[in-house]
Formats: sequence, structure tokens, C-alpha cells
Amino acid sequence: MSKVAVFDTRPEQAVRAESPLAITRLADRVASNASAEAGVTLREKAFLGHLILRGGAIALDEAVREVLGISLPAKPSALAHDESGERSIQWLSPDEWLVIVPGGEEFELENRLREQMGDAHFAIVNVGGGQTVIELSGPYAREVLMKSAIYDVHPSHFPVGKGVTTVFAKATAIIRRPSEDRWELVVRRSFADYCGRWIIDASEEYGLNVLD
Amino acid sequence: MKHDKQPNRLLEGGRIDRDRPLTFSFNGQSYTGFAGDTLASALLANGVDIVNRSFKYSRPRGIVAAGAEEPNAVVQLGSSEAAQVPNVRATQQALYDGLSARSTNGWPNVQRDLMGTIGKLSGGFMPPGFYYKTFMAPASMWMTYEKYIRKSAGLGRSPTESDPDIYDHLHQHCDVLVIGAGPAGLAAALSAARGGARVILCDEQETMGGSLLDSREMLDGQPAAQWADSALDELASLDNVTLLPRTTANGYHDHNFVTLHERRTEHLADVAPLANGRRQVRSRLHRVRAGQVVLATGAHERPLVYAGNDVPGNLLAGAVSTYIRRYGVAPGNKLVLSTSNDHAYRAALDWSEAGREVVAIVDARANPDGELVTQAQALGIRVITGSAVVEAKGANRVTGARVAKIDIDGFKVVGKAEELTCDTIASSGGYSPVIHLASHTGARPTWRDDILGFVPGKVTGMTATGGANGVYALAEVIADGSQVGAQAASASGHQTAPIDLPSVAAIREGAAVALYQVPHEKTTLRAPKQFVDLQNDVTAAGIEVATREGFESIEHVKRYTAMGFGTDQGKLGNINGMAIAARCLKRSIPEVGTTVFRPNYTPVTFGAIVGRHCRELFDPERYTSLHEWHIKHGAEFEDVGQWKRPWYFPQTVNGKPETMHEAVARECRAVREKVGILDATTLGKIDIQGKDAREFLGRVYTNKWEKLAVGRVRYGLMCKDDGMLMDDGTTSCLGENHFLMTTTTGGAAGVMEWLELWHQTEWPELEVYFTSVTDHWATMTVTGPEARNLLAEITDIDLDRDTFKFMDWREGKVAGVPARVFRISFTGELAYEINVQANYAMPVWEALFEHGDKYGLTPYGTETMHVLRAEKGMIIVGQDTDGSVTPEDLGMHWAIGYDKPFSWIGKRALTRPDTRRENRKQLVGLRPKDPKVVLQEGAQIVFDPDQAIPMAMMGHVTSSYYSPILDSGFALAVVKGGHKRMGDTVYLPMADGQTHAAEIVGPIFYDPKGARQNV
Amino acid sequence: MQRYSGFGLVKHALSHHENWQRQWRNPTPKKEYDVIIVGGGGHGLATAYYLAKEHGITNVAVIEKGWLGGGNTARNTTIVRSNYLWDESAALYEHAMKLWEGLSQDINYNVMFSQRGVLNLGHTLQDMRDIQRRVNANRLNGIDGEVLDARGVQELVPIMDCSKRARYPVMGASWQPRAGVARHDAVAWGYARGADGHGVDLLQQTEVTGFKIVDGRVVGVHTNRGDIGAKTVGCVTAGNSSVLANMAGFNLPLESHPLQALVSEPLKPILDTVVMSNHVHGYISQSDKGDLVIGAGIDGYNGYGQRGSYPTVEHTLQAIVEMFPIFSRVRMNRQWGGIVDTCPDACPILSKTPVKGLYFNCGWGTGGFKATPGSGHAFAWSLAKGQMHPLAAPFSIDRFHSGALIDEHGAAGVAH
Amino acid sequence: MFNIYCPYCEEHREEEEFHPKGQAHIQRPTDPDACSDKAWGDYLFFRDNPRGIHHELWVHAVGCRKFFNITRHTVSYAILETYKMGEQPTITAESLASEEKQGDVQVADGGLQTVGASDNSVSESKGAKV
Repeated sequence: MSKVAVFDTRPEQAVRAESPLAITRLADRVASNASAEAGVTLREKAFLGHLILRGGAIALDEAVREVLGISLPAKPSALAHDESGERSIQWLSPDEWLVIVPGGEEFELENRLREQMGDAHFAIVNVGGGQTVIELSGPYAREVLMKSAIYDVHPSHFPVGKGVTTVFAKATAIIRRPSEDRWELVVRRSFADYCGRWIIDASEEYGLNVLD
Repeated sequence: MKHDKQPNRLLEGGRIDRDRPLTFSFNGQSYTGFAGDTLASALLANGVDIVNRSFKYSRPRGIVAAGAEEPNAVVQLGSSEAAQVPNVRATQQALYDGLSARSTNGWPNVQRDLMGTIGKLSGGFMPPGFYYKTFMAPASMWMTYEKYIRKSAGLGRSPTESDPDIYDHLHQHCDVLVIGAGPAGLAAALSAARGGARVILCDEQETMGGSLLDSREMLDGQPAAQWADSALDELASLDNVTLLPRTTANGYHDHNFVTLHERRTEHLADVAPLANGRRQVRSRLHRVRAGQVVLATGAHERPLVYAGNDVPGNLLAGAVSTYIRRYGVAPGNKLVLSTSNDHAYRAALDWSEAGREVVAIVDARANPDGELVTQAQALGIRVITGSAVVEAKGANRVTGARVAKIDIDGFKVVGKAEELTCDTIASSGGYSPVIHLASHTGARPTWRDDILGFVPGKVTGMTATGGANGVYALAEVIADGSQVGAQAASASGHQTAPIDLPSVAAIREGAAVALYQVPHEKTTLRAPKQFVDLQNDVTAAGIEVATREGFESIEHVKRYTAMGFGTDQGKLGNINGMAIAARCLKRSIPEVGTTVFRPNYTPVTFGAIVGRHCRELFDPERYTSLHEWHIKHGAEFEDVGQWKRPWYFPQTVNGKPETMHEAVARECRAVREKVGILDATTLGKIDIQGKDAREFLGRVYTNKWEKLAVGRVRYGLMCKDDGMLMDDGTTSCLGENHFLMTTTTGGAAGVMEWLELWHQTEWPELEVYFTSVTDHWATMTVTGPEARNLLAEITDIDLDRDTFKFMDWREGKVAGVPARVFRISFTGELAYEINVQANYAMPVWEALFEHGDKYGLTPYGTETMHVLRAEKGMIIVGQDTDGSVTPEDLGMHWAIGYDKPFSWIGKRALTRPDTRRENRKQLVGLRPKDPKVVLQEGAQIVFDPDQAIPMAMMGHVTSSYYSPILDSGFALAVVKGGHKRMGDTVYLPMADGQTHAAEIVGPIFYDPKGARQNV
Repeated sequence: MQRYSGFGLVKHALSHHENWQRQWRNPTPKKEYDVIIVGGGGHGLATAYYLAKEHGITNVAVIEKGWLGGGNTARNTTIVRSNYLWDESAALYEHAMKLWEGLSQDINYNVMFSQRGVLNLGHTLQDMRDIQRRVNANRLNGIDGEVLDARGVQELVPIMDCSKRARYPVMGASWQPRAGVARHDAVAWGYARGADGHGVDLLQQTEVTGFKIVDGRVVGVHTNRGDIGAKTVGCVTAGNSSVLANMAGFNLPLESHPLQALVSEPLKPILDTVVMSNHVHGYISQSDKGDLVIGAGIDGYNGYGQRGSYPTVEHTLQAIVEMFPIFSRVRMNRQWGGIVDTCPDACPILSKTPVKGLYFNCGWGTGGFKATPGSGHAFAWSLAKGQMHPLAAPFSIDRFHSGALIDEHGAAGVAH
Repeated sequence: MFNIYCPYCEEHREEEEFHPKGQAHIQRPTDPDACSDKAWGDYLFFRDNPRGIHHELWVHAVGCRKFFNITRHTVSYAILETYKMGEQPTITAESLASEEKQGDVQVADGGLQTVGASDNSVSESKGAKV
């Protein structure tokens, strides 16, 4: 057996999967005030591939550029995407990054990265089942974040291409700004329902629209 | 209706909308006011003199001030029970249609109050601290005395129904926070904003503008209020500015963190109305982190302290001007003004311009000569100099003022007093900068003799400007504000852009004199009451008595007399009280001390501070990926940390739901006889990678890890360095450099941080990484004799007992889903823990039930899990241990690697004198002599049941259950020296008088050889 | 000393309160005292009072850098109870409870000791196990108390939300009827007046700047008012104990943390008992003046600033509104902080020190007020006899080297 | 509430993201088994508890999860510097001895508090009798 056990957690044949927010039944809860002029729009980006990368920046940077075609963001709180915008890598700490890719790519990605890293001191962990991405958009998305998170989300302080781990209500969440008009929350599975219900409550006065 | 005419409403003037009359009720009477009124101005307009009764002497009280400093007009608001709001300050409550308010004290009503008579009679028997000196005999009576003392205390009442409203928070960040939108604040905000800084400007009043709104002055040849309006227009047009009216800065915390309370709907109704069909918050708390704070909170006028100064009709001079100029209300007909300074003359000028009679201005100074004095004299107003109002006459309303010449330094009245007939007495003893917020940070105020007041102490990143800093002349105020704002902007890295200053016709003011308590012909102790703190009925005499009794620190004086402990925090009274104490102690005010106020500046509802963190959002509920199944199948849940775990699954047996006892007995039997399934997802899981992972495990666990082979699993104990057990769990070797650690549900976060702590602070050289995968994996425990047969139906993993042994793990597919299966057992039965990626947990779980029927698959919860593990003598950290238990106390020497090369965490502590003690509490089993008895968890153990109290307690029961398999009660316990007491009988004396007997046995009650889990 | 009584009050009223005597003198320091107590808070003043009254040692000075009772005595939320888990602490706190019950009469000063009972709520199965364990231990130690179920709690406090809707529903509680609250200032002032009456010198605005130590024995203290000699010195300085220990050349296993508390505006009587919850994390009672007196845990960092962090107050009020939704519209009037000296095992230190004749009484953390009479009584005995009182002995500093800790975190989980 | 500069995230963050973990620079004895009971007890329980400059260990728990050190004044609560694990403080009580005398530090007195006659507000006033 290899020194590290890599394991593809995805079934080959189609098996029904349930996202962390499935239990919240968001659409049903907000049906009442979902509307065209809703101030906030929510969409769960479920079942994506999430990998945690640990290791030295130099070694990882090479591997990541080779495999993902993105250079490893070295600046704290930096968030980088590939051209398609479908693959991202985010600085979490001086030796920790979060990679998010379309669902199904993560296992091959992990293997290729491991190849590239060789004997270097590093770790790669698949956490795709443990967290989900909630996208917020709309004219009042930032107000909802201001009600929920202690971090300063003013554009002058939170430009596109930034992502931070911070306090969201009473949970821990990653807040990311992939583009001018979209915000992303990465929340842990077991807190997802709480965060979902919090967002519904906090956006009530603006009107919330939920997309599947 | 006669209440419709407002006797004190002027025909013109004020910033009210006479076309929008509003009806409201006070103490059941219906009145009319106008849009733009406060409840206070509307009450005065309607000639309501008595708004409350004082809490100690029950004296009639009227409105004194026009803002946050008002001590008397504290009312109960609310038209329904759920909407009740206690202790609303009428001077800060905007009038709305249908507003309903009552006095908080007074029985049967404020007009004719019986307590008042009692107050009159017994007033003399209530010196400060009188309750410390009496009610002591007989001792048994105190609780009865106390009931009546409590009854007579308190202001308003709490609602008895839940709040229909919601509240929330907004986390704000800015370069410059300007507190107060008067002349200084507006100028500061303008210059900071023009410099490009992110600015928040907040003001506690309904309308921004502060003193400009009722100023007599002209700015650039226009009324000051117009200058305020245009400044606000510009600020509103800038997108780097946030304007927050009706927003009070309540708390100033460390590193420029300020809480602002924005009243969003209090001015509209007592329950927040819908906004375009949606709920809105009643009020919002802004949590502001500011780069720079500009304190532009202005100053509070000080009343003079004289006899009868609490009779309705005694007002602050400034309040008189505010009511006339801003609300078009003259709160009386014949005014006497008693002052120590020029500034207050404005009240008399406004009064006479309002067409009411100014009987006289009584000026404490020998020969005042400022411009306003001349103006007053020009209007033919009588100015009496070197004198003061020494006593106000009247009971329910001022009927006259006794005026006399006074010798301030000698503190005595000289010559005969003259009595003037009047219905209103306005007084001014100077001004106190509003330093409260600066005080919150711990900054000590500094006394300045030139302004006879305290100014804020130094706070990093804070500047006080205008009245808050003792600058009062309008021209200087605006100039100062503009400069301070510019500096704040540059301090936060923006340009400085001071504003061009408006031209102001400067008014020359003569110097004020220091006058606080006005002398009376009688000594302070014999004179009629001279009030210092109106809300708490603290008198000058009370302060004098306190100093006579040896209370010499102003803090002692305050606590002994209760001065400043009201809901106004002594905004009016504190300086006067300090001055009186200083006089009694023959010291200066700063020698006596400075007041450091505490948050809140004005009280804030709990709801606003709580925000959304209430009801279902009070604390997160953590769910596993199988939670919905548990709900559908009627699980009762147990709170474990923030997790909701199935506790047991009651079924309906011939129409009746099972009791917990029945359900658990059924679940236990199912596991022991057939097969059960548990959602074990909540256990903490930590992925550990790196070439030193094994070494690291050896250091944080008590047992050995160097030989654990890939594919194998081991149970481990984790201690703190004091040797006490901290957590336990199994860790599996996934690869040479790869492990999966499990922790207790409650310990997950703590263990993760624990590992990082040691790695980052002590052993950074070890090459290892930890990543939490608790949420990534769903874990299902399939356990019982039929476990293998069931699992075999839906997995491709070879389950052969010889290839897949106890404490092995294997990977493969379960129900088509990639899974890691761990053959570990917390029940003592054959068991498989199936881990799959959480998104696929539900289909796997359901597949197990599809195939499980024929094996009698039964879902079980934490209660059954606890019974089964206890039958096997397996501990639960936190239940069978309490932070004072070592692995040796648990008899787990087999899990302790004494000879490991590295002195693992906790090892050294095991050889301290106390951990070597023979009679430490040690884990044992207890078998009740009467098998029907289930001992109480937490029951205390004694060796001799007949001893007298206090009894020598030798241990206690940590876990106790009924075992359906053994058909008897059994327990785990810790007993002093228990390991050497096998077979001894111990006793458990219970609250109901029974004493149970039990035998000390080994902790394993079922299948001691462990055969069943090895099949 | 002028005796206080209802009759006396009337007499004074007729003479316009012109003849009240000082409650204590303002003496100038003597050259030397038999015993110096450093710290004029409740514990220090009580120590001085009992030294004089019970042991006839009256040549005593209490040295206070500020004003009497100005530290945690003036800032605490005045809860008095004795339902502690371990024998050692239960004995000490019950000793205090018995003294509380006759205190007003003993010192002729009404400390308003109100035995309105204290509820410690349980919200989880483990909470209830711990409650059973503690109440059983209390009973066998002769301390009153019973375990109530949710219904019993609801009957005692009808305005509390005991429904299943709550995030952490109330499962039950421990109930100590003899527990309650007292008037904190009165305790300090009453003991001060009592001690002064026995001839003890109370030296306010006097700050100890160091100890005079000769061959390992303390012989006096340096102060901002000059040196003062003493045969025995007892330090009772709560949050500042580490600072004084360092002056004497040793360290203590203490951390000084901010402990915050707050009061609502005064309300008409609505809550007649004290309610505490470790799990939801807050406690509340209503003072005789009508304020809801509220508190919770300490701030995690060391702090002598007598203020803590705002989120602590937020979490406390969240807990209170969770337990009492009807208080949502009640207003928070004032918030403040004290400095509590906490021990690793949440138990106090009453102990000799490496310096002969120098004793420390500290580490009471969040539980000091309730122990005031017992602490002073046992500490006075120890100072008088030169050996630790049997009730104090287990609380020696040595336990941190032997490992014989007395872990009361369960009972002290919420500041109280 | 503190505003803390995280040396790893390289920006100021709200206190709520951090947990204090006690005194900084506490070294675990390299050979515990050779420690006397006294030495071991000192390591476990005895801490500096200064009224003034204090070096503390904090963790950016809701953030980068890194431990780091803070030099903070325990009376004014001013944070003088934050530095990474393994680094030594550049500011210490000694280095500040001259200017950081406690008297100069503004102390919050809590409650409705009074500053006695020793307070600097006296020196700044002309002590006007009233």
C-alpha cells in the first residue's frame, strides 16, 4: 500500500446525492416572498469538488500551475480562478489552500498533484462531502453579509479576488468574492441548514429569491 | 373635547407640522399633538404638569429637560401587553398617532397619590442608607420587610408576553465615525467626507442639527437651522457617507469599537409596522469599528440646586428655549430665570419673544455685562444681580420663587428674600461637556476651571470637538469641528479638506460664576429639600449626611445616596453632587474625584443587543446527513454540543407510543440478538498525513503507535499534561504516513486545536498535517450478530472473519458507494462502522434498511448506545470522567505506554504525589443488591450507611442503566481505592430516605472475554 | 459605637440628622501593627472584624489603595449560595452561609441578605447527572438543596420559557432555598464599621508599594504614606494578588481576568429567585431596587482594565432572552467589569507563602462575594493562630505541586 | 473589543475570530521525567500575571488557525505588537520601563467609578475650592 491512502469517494454509477442544504428546503421556505424584485438571490452550488492543500508554497505552486494552470495565490486571502472561472484556488493560511473544481474532477486532480509533489512534505485532503458553496447576488447581497459577518465587505476592503475565513452569524464560513456582483459562502455541512435559515431571516426585508 | 386645544402651544414657530395633528393618550386621558412633537413637548403643550411620582418620596414631578438627560418623564409605553415598553424617556420619544403612555409611579394616580402623603410624612425618616440601619429586628421579619421595599421600588414594568418584534445587527466599518450631528459634528463630517474618508454620522435625535435647530444665531445671514439643512443635503449626496439619525452611540469599547442603537420604528408605532409588505426590525444595533472617532456630543446644561427645585414648573433654561423654538411650546406663562451665566439669557429672550411674561432674570453675578444681558435689559426685563432663586414655592406646580442676594464663597443668603409670583422657573448653573462615551474606554476626564466642567481624557484615535470639548461659541465650534474632521480624515490616510467657515455674528459673553447648590436661609439639613438627583430623590442634605458619616470618596457618597444610579446615570446631578460633597469635605471638585460613566449612554433594549441570535437562531443546530430520516422515523433527539443526535426511536405499539425505557430495551435487544444501526456521524474525524504522523500520535496518545500496521485500527487515550483524561477514540492507519483519528462528538474541535497547538508551538519540526473531515464522512454503525450477513448483501468487501478481523478496516463499495468500513465495536457485538462521503449517506442508509428487514435491522440512538457500551465497561469521557481522572484511575494500564521513548503528554503528571495516592477514585462496576434497582447517576457512595451527616463520601455513580440482557440494573462508578475493593458492599443514601446497597465488581458486565465482537 | 435601630432613626429624624456619627474613623497610620490586612474589600474587612471580635487582636490596620469595598465587592452580582460539589469547598461556603444568616444582627448593619433561593438549571442529560451528583453530595454534607424537574422549575419561575421550543429546553434544576442575594456595599461598610468599632485602623487611599522582608520573614510594608511595621501580613487583594506576590518575590497560579456584569433599568418586581444556567450561560436576579442583575462568564484574556469585550455581554443577554423571552423589550442600563483572580481549579487559595508571616487569601475567581464572611472568619483564625484553619487548609498553594486540585469548574461554570 | 493584527493574514481582524491561550513562550520541559514535582507544577500552573505589559499566546481560530503572540498592556488593553510563533518580542516591559509606568496608562475603573485624589486630573486642575 502507498504511504498515503487516496480514495475516490464518488460512485461510478448514478447514486442519488443529497446536498447539505437539502434538508432546509430553501425554495419552500421563501416561496412566500420570492419575487422578481427580490433584493437578494441565493443559489447553492452543490456537489463541487473540494480539496484542501497543505504544504510549502513553492512546491505546491509548481504543481498547481502544472496541473490546474493557475498559479498558487501566495498573498493572504487571495482567490484565483482559471479562465473558465469554474476552478478556483484560495489562500487559507500560509501553508493551506482550498481548491474548488467541478464535481468529479477532484480525484484525478488529487492524483496528479500527488504525482507532481513527489516526496515533498505536503497533504491533500478531499473535503467535498463536508462543505457546500452558497452564492449570494442581487442589490442587497452585501447588506445581508453585513448583517451576518463581522468582516468588512465594503468593496474598498473586499475587492474581487479576495476570500477570507471569518465568523458568519455563529458559524465559521469562508466568504469569497469571485466577481463584481457575486459573493460565495463556503459553509460546513453540519452548519449549512443553520446558515441557510439565517440568510432567509436576514434577507427577509429585501425579499429573497432562491435558484436551484 | 377640551384636551384638543393645547393651552401652551404657540400660534406659530417650531419645527412641527400643524397640519398633521396626532392623538395620543397619557394616563388614560386623550390629547392631541402635532407631527414633529416629542411625547414631552406634546404633554407640555397640553399643560400636563405632573408626569410622574418620585420613587422614594413620591413627590409630583414634571418635565425638566428636552433630551437624554431628562430624569423625571420616564413613562410606560405600549397599547397592548406584548408591546409594553418600560421606562421610555418622554423627551426622546417621537409622538405618533395612537401613542399610549402611563406614568410609571403613583397610586391611585399621579395627580392624587397616596404614597405621596406617606412620602411627606415619612420623608424625614428616610435619610441616605436608612435601610442599612433598620429592618434588622426581628431577623425573621426581613423577608417580609423586603417584600414591601421591593413593591415600592422599580419604575416601569416588564411585558408579560413575548416580544412581537425582531431586531438585528449591522457590522459597520469606517474611517471616521462622527458622533453627534450638531454644528461641530456636521462640520467634522463634511470636512472628513470631502477628504474622501468613509464616514458614519450618527445623532440621537429625530432630526439632525443639534443645537442649530433651536439656535437664535445666524450663519451666513441665515437661520442656523438652514445651514444645518444644506450641510445635511451635501452629506446625503455623498456615497462615502452613512447618515444615521435616531441613532444613539451607546457604548465606546476598546480599539475604537462603538455600538450605535438605531431606532428604526419606535417613532412610528409600538410594534414595527410592515414595510412594503415585509417585516422590518424595530431597532438595529450597528457594531462599528472606526479608524477615528470624532466625539461631537455637545454639552448638558446643569440645573441649580435650590429648595423646591423639583416642583413641576422647574426647568432647565436651555430646555425652555428648545420647547419654544423647536416645538412651538411655552411651558408656562410667567417665567423667572435663575442663572450663573450669560448663555441662559436666551431662555428669557425666547420666552418674551413668545409673548409670555418674564418676571425677572435672577443672576448670581454681581454685575453681568454680556451682550445678552444688555439685550434683556433693552427688552425691559428686570435683571436682579448677585442673587439666585433660593426656593421654589408650590406643590403640584410652581406658584412663586423666593429670590435673595447670596454670598457664594460664604455659602449663605444675605439680606431678605423677595417672593416673585411665577409658574415657571428656569435655571442654569453652566454646562457639562457630554464626556460619557470617552469615559467608557477608561479615559479619565480632566477638570477645567475656565469652563467649570470636565472634558474627555485622551483616547487613542478619538478627538472631542465643540461642546463635548468645552468649546461653546458657535463660530469656534464650527471651525473646531471642521479642523478635527479634516485631521481624522488624514489620520486614516485621506486628504484634508476643511470646509469654508460660515460667517457668524459673534456674541460676546461675560464670564460665568461657579454656582451649584444655592444657599438657603436655613442650613442644608433643615432647609426644604434641595434635589440633586431627581430620579433617585437624592438631596443636598443627603449628601451632607453621607459626608458626615465618613463617606468621603465621591464613589462612597454616590453609592450611599444612590446618586447617579438612575436610568439617566446622573447626567444632570453628578457634577452638582460632587460640588456639594466637595464643599462639605472642603476640597476641590477634582480632588473629590471624577465620574467615569459606563455603557450605556442611554439604555438599550435587550432585543436590540441580542439581534437575530434568538429563538430558532439562538444557537446553531448541527445536523448529520441522515437527520431528515431520523425525523421521519420519530426520533427523540438529544443535544450533544450543538449537534442534534437521535436519542431513541419510540415506536407506536398497539396504538401507544413507547416510553423511553421500552424503546431502549427493544433497541438493546435488537443489537444483542439481531442487528442495530446507529448514526455515528457526529464523532470527530481528523485526517493526519505526513512522515512524522506516527511519531506525533505517540506523543499525544498515552499508548503506543509505532507498530500499528496499515489496515489496522487502535483505541487511544489522550491526556492533558496534568495527566487527566481529555478525550478518547480510535485511530486507523490508512497508509504508512496517513491516519484517520476519531474523537468524541463534544471533543472534536478541542482535539483539533490541541493537535495544532502542540504542532505549531512545541514540535514544528515534525512533518505532519491535520485536517478536519468530520463533516466529509457520514458514519453508520451496523452492529449485532446479523451485522455481517446484512452488510454482505450490499458490499463487495470480503467480510470473512479471518481476512477482515476485529480492529481492521477495509475499503470497497457499500450499496454501490465507495466506503471505508472499520471493524470496531462500541457495543461489544460484531460491528462495522461504514464511512461514506456525506452526500451519499442517505442512499446507503436506505439500502441497508431495504436489506435489513429480514435481519430485524433496528435503528438505535445514543441512550441504547450508552447502555450497550456500559455493559461492556467502556467509558464515556465527560460522563465517567470529570477532568480529575487519569487512565490509571480507569484501570486502563493496558493503554499506557510507560516505556515509550518520548515522554508523552500526561506521563510525568502520573507520578505526582496526588496521582500516586492509593485511595484515588477508581472506576469500578456496581451491582445493586436488588437487581430491580437502577441506581441514580450522580448518587454518592458511602461505606458506612449509619454514620451521621456530614457523611464520608467515597465516590459516586457515573453511569447507571437497566440492562435488558442481564434483566437487572447495573452501574459504573468511581470509588476511592476501588480497584482493591472488589466484592465490597457500598451504600447509596438517597434523597427519598432509601439507602441502596451495591457490590463493587469489575466494570465489564457482559461477555467479559469479548468473544461476541470477535465472531 | 452608635447602635442602629428603627427607634434611633426616628430620634435622628427629629434632630434633622445632624447627629449621625462617622461610620468609621479616618486615622493616620501607626508605626506598627500586630496584623496588617492588605486590601479593604469585603474579605479583608471581614478578616479584620473577626480578628478583633473573635481573637481580641485589635492592633490591626486594613490598608486600601482606593476606597473601602471599591473592588469586586462593589462590582459583583451578590449571589450567595453554598451548593458546591467537593467536600472542601462545600464546607467553606456553608461555613460562610451560616455566618450570612446572622450577619446583619452580628454587625448591626442590614446587609439585606435575602434568602430567595437559587436555581441552577440543567439543559442536557449530562447537566442533570452533574446536578444529581452535586445535590446528593450537598445533602450528605448537610447542605440544603433538591433536584427539580422542568415542571418544578416552571412553578417556581412562571415567567421562564421551560417549553420544548427552547434551543436547549430546561430539563430540571438544582434548588437551594437558603441561597439568595445580599447588598454588596452594605457588607463592606458593615464590616468596616464593625472593625473600626473594635479599634481597627482603616487606612484608605494608602497603597502598598512593597514588603519589608528580613531573613525570609515579613516585618512590614512600604506604602505611599511611609513604611508601616507588622508582625503578620495578610493579603486579600483579589485581582491584584499576583502583583503583590511579585512584590514579595514569588509567583501565584493565578490569572486576573475581566468579569463583566450588567443591570437593566429598574422594574416592578417580576423575578423572585436567582436563576443560573451554565449551559445557556447566563444568570439573573432582581435587586430590591428593581434592576435585573445579570452576568455570565469571564473574558478569556488577562485584564486589569475593569472592562471586558462586548461580545461577552451580547452572549449573556442572548442567554437571558432565550430563557426569558418577555425581557426582550427591557433595557440594559449599565454594564461594568471587575478583575477576578482565577485559579486553575476554580478554587481559592488561603495559604501560607514562601515568606514567613505573609499569608494570601485570593483566587476566589468569580465566587468571592458569597464566601465573604467564611473567608474572613477562617482567614482571621489562621492569622491569629499562625496556622491555617482546618477549613482553609485544603486550599494551600502546595496543591498545585502535589496535584491535589479541587476541580470546581462544574460549580463555577458560570461566573457567580 | 480588540482589533487584532494577524501576522499570518497580514491584516487586522475582529477579536471574535481569535481565542486567547494564556501566557506566551511557555516551554514544555525537554525532559519531563527529570523534573521535580515543583518544577512540573510550575510549568503546569504558575503564570506571569502582570499588571502592565504581557506576552500572550493567541490563535486565529476562525481564520488561518495559526497560533501567534501578542504583546498587550493588561490595563490599557493597547496591543503593542503581534509576532509569529518562534519569534521574540521587540517590545517588553523592560524596554518600555521608562515611559510605560502604570500611572501614565489610562485605567478604566468600571462601574460608576471615581478616581481618587491621586489622579492626574488633580495636577491638571487649579484645585478651585467651591
